[in-house]
Amino acid sequence: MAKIGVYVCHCGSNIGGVIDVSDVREYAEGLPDVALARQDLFMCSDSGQELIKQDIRDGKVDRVVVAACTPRTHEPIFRGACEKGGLNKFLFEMANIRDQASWVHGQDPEGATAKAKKVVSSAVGKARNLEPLEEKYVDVTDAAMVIGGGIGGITAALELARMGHKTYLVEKDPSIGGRMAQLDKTFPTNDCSACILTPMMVEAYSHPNIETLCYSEVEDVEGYIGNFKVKIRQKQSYVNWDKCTGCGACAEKCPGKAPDEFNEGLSMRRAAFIMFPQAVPKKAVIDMNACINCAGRTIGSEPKVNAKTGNPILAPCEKACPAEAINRSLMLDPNGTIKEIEVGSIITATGYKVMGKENFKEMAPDSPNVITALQLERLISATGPTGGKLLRPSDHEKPHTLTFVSCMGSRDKNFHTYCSRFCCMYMIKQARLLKEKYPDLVINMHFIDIRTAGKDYDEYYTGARDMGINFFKGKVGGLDMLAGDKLRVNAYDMENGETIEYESDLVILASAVEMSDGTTELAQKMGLQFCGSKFFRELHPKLGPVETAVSGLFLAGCCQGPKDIPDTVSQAKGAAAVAAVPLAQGKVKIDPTISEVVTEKCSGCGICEPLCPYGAITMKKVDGKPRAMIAISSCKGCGVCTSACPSSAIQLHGYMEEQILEQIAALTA
Amino acid sequence: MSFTPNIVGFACQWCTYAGADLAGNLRAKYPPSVKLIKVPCSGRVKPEYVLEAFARGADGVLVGGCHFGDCHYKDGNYKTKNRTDMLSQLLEDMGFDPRRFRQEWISGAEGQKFAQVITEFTEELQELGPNPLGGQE
Amino acid sequence: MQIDQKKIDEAVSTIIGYGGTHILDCVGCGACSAVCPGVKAGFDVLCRKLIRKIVTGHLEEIIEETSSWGCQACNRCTEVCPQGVRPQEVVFAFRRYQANELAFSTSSITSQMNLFETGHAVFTDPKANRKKVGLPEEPPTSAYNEQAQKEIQTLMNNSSMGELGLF
Amino acid sequence: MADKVKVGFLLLGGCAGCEMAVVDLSEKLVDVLQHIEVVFWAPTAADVKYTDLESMEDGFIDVAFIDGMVRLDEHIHMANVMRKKAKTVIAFGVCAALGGTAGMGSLHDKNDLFEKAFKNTPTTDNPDGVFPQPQCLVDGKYDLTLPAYEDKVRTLNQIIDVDYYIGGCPPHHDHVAAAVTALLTGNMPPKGSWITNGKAVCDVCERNPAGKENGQGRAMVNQILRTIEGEPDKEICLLQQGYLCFGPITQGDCGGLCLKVNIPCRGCGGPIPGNHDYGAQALSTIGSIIKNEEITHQLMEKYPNLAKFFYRYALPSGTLPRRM
Amino acid sequence: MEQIGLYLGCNIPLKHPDIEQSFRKILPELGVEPLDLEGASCCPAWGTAPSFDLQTWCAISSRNITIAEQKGVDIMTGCNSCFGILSEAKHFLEDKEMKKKVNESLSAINRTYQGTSDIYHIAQYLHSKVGVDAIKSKIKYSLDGLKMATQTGCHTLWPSDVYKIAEQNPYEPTILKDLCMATGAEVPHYSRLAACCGMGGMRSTDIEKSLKLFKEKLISIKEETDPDMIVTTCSSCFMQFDMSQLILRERGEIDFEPIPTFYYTQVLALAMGFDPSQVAAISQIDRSKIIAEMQSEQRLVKEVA
Repeated sequence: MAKIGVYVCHCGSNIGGVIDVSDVREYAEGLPDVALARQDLFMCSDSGQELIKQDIRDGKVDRVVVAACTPRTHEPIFRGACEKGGLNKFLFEMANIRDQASWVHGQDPEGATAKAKKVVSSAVGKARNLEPLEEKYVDVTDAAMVIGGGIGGITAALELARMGHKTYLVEKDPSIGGRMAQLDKTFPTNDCSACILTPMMVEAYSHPNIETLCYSEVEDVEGYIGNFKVKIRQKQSYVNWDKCTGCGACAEKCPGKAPDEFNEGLSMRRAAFIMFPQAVPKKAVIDMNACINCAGRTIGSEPKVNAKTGNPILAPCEKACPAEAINRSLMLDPNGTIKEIEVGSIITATGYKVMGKENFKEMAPDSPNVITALQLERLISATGPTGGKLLRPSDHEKPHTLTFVSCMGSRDKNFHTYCSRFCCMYMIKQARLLKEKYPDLVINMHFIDIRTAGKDYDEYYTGARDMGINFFKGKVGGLDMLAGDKLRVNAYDMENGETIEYESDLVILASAVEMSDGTTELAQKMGLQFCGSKFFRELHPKLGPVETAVSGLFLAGCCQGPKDIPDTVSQAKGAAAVAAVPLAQGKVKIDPTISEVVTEKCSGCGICEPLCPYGAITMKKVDGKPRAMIAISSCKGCGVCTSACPSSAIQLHGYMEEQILEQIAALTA
Repeated sequence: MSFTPNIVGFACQWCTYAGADLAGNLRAKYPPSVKLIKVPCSGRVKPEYVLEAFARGADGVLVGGCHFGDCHYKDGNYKTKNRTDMLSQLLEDMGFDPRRFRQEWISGAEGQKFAQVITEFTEELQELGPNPLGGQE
Repeated sequence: MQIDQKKIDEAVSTIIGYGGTHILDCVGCGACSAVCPGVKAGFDVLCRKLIRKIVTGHLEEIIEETSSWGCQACNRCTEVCPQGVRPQEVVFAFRRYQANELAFSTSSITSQMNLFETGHAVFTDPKANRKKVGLPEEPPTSAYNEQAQKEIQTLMNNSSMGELGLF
Repeated sequence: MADKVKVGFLLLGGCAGCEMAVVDLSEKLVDVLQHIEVVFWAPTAADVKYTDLESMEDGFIDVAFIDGMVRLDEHIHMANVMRKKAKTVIAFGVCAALGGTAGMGSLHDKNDLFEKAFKNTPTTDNPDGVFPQPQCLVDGKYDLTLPAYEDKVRTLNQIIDVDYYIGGCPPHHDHVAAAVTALLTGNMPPKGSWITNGKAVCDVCERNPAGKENGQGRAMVNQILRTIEGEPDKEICLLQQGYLCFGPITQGDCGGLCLKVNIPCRGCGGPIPGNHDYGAQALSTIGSIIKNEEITHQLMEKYPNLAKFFYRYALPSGTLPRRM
Repeated sequence: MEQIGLYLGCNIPLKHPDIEQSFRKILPELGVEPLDLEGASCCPAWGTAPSFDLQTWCAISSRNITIAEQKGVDIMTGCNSCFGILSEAKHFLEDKEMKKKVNESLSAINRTYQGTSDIYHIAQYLHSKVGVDAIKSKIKYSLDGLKMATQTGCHTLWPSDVYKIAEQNPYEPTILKDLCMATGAEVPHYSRLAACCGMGGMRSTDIEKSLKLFKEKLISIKEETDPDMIVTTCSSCFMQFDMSQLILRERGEIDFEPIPTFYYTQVLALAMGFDPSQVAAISQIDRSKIIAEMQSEQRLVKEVA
């Protein structure tokens, strides 16, 4: 018979302030198989843990139940205490009477106490049926993958490489650099973005431990921490990158056109193009959607022959290429090629995109002179469509009055409730750069409120006031399109309590930061989760900001939530540090709370086999009959097979049928 | 308030259980009707457990999982949905009020939603009255 | 300005009770006032400013305020509000508060009487004009339909409006 | 064996098909008869009065096979009497064990059932609406009684203590033979068990796709077909084809007979030991192997009553129905 | 023929029956049979029950809706306020509690609100159910070359979440523009297209403020487009444009002649050849010249056999 010890925590007044802890302890003492019940002010404190250890050492208990906060944070602590006391740590169960009782039922102390008793009884019921489990270890592949080649991904990859780990840097665009490469200058120091980023891009690309896979996307991820098998699709560039020198001759001759993504659609690029002048690697790509197949040179077709000269008629791009990197006679697979790699840990740094202006109906989205802040960034960048001159899109004239509108789609229940966090600062930066360059510009900035938390940030903002930039508190309500491509701004001045109405030449929307395209699919491939805000969910909002629920998978940068460059870089370095842990250790622990087949019970129906999301179940012949087997390193313990198995042959350790039935019985007693 | 219904909740540890914890962090108030049984995935919840809880007199049963596309185990919640859709129908076909059974997708970020779901479910159960099978056996 | 929590709580619960359900969601961004035709025309205690008055507990002080009656109920505010406050509902809740305290222009009592008697808030004898354009003199509305008038009177008499003794 | 084992057969609310399975033992029955003595077999084989059993000494019968579900007050009475008279009671066949198909009657009000059976069927001619009554006076002097109809169907173990269970509708005669052999040799499982090899129909079904050499394995079900739709391929697993076969969930002591004639298993064998609720497990298993929500809803459209579908033979034993 | 419940409101049947007559003339031609909603009352207007008690508002609105429900038809109205009021009431009645309470009130007059009839504005109905092509096919006088400034009115635009049919972009409404263009007219953009005209509660509370707002809008129309006429689908806006231009002119606040203003269906009825003395007979601004122009010989569309 089990000897269960129940330990009820006050958690200071967190629990004790609502729940009658003594009453719960007394109740627990009366439950079957409970050998003793104690209470303590803080069970997670050293002295609290010592209580458990001592009772185990004294042989008073052989199963432990702690009624306290949530197992999601504290189970490892108490399991540790059990282990130190000499008890198999899986003979431990937690009753959540804080997060799911005292904190939420403060209005009803009696109800909360009654509920706490039931929850304790449920935990005791489960504890009665717990079984000791063994942890196993597997070896680790000493390599890492970083998905996303922006400043976050580059930083993380460099850190891992410097620690000596082989690192694959996967980027979906033809060049690394990400959003930061699109920026003109960076706050609060107004460094030139390209000046500080380009050297890092080059260093990452040429680092012996980094293998950069550009124009590539993650196709599939299988496996688990220490042993991920990743399929990467290298998209078809239609240019032989081994030969391409990045001279750009093909782009010069190419007549096909498409909106330039790097310039946020403000200009056109060619079908054959190099992403941007400082691209790393500097390689050309042919965009087949924009390619017009000059001279009938569809991919894989033989060239026509000039009747006079007898020479083959080539497309301008291949003719122009001095390195012979373009050969349209080759039948190149439009799906590209699949490369398989094995890594021990993965960092996701897939960045962000900004919402398009078409989302904001009140903001005259049809006007060419309403642009997003990222578009403005290109408009003022020396590598942008105007060579760095501020010219408004409708007529390429210099604007006189500029309006900045904050919180477009952020802090808005119709779109995103979160604050996009770095818009205030970049708007101020853009305003300052423009005011410096064109002192006669009238710049009006409209904010709900100005958020400049960060080192030297508020000084940057107050400095902008000194420069003569106008700040208004109050959200812009809408824009009217006027003749001459001007816009009428309908705003409100909170301080005065009055409406504001004026004409503006160019309106810049600080639109919300969102997950990059394709991130949802990527998440599904990796089993990652989103929060309500549609960013990747970290393991813990405070204590696990770079880890995820999938062990071995880490986060850096805006894919976890909006953040500026310094924060992204910090997080990337943090992610690199934790991602290196399994690689440095060389082995990882396998959680034993996974499923197992009791072969004697298995009828071999095979129902379980296609259900497993990880392909962990196979049918093996035992005495000539098919019987299910589960690979421990692949199983993640979801229990779908356990529920489906009609022969009761599959057990999920830690969530056994008798354990759950006892919990139900306890809760309905 | 007529009575506090007894709700047995099965909550996947990644989403709904985390959502319930978050409700605590946010100090969201809801009636002490629900008691959660933590499972790794809503796909671990056998329909039999729901029936067992009702047979033992639970006034309501909640199965909480992740939103579609958010399952920690890729598609466990789809399996759950297949089963629970049929289970609701089965309850009705057996002459047991299927409103006592709820399937909800509550993410780990939806603390307020958890509180709201429990509040609404509790109110609905208060309207329905106690489980007619309660107290038997 | 004094902060009196009791007055704040009372003001907020009064407005919520009259249908301004989401008033506490307001973050005061001012977008509603930026688009409000009433504010633009000079009725300034609408939208953001009205909400501020209420959530700071100054409900009684503004009971005679006429701005609320300048609200066009156009709902531009509802459309632009990023927090789902539905400011127009707050304005109307405030109007209901005023009306139930009989703090509104006596001129509007005529409309209530018209509605009660004919079922039309605005009533002018239409016969000549209707005849002129070739329509039957009496429209098929409640104006010439006793049964309909009785129904409306029953509804109004049984409502909380009936208790105000306006008709 | 010195003494012959005294055996009794009692039919409750069934069709006596289970007893036909005993007769179907044919020559094996002859062998068995050397070892057993049938002391009671009613009402199928012998016309007896209640008192014939009631007057037996308690424990007189060594093994009682009780088949049929409990539907009438008479069944309750006779089952209780038999329990006293028999040392070992076997719920014989799926009706006694789980309630059987008649168990679906529990989903209906008994008055409605009477209306249907004695009045509303097209072939019934009963203009006066005469229903069977528990008591009636015939010719003004014969005071006759009929057993009363209970509100719902029950399984044998809901009335009396049952020692063993045998599934099947009826049990396969080979399985009966095996059970009797086990009984005679004393090679019985613990009390309360099912007498079964403990494996699913799939284990003996030649169509079972699992572990097949062709490397295909089992796949998700991507359509739902009723047996009236099309003709199933004779080689391929019926479940895989969309014909909802309960083979995976059902004891395969029958040898997968139905499958051999291209009929999906409907679950008469009863649940595989370890399962507490046949219908709930059937729902769980089928629900898991169905490809997606759309197909699930196809199932719910094609089978409008899931209680009858999943609990065809087992409704009275279900976790919830047995409490209702 | 498609049937629809014609909900008249107050201003149209009582003050501007020529607008009502224009409905009655054009609809059957376009394949729509308007059914009278006998005994329908005020929606009730914003200044009445909605300003006193939410539930009374919903009770009176739902009574009007039940008249259509009994006939098994949807509701169509030409008054923006009625459209807004009825749509919002229907939105409130989606709340189970409110529906229950309102039905308790309605039980005293033997009515039950179900929520089966949808609310349409006549402009939306013409645009989405009848269609621009069907309208074009019925035009007798082409209004080609005439310039129209449109005024949609607030209560079909916002809040877009309560309306059965919403503009693609309520800040840049196009339904009325499409309808006007179907007559052959030109419809230029002006910057205060979606601005409020100042009618309604504002005008009755403070006419000076109302006129200030109106003037701003009017000037935007005049200066930016200089139209031949203003066309609206809101009866209140119609009244503001018809009455207040004269006031501003009289006061010398505008230096141009008042622009003739029509309700859209009047324009359509004229283009379809109906008698102006029936469909466009009542206005303060003299519209005779522009009506004559609209129905002039040379505008006759040649019949295609």
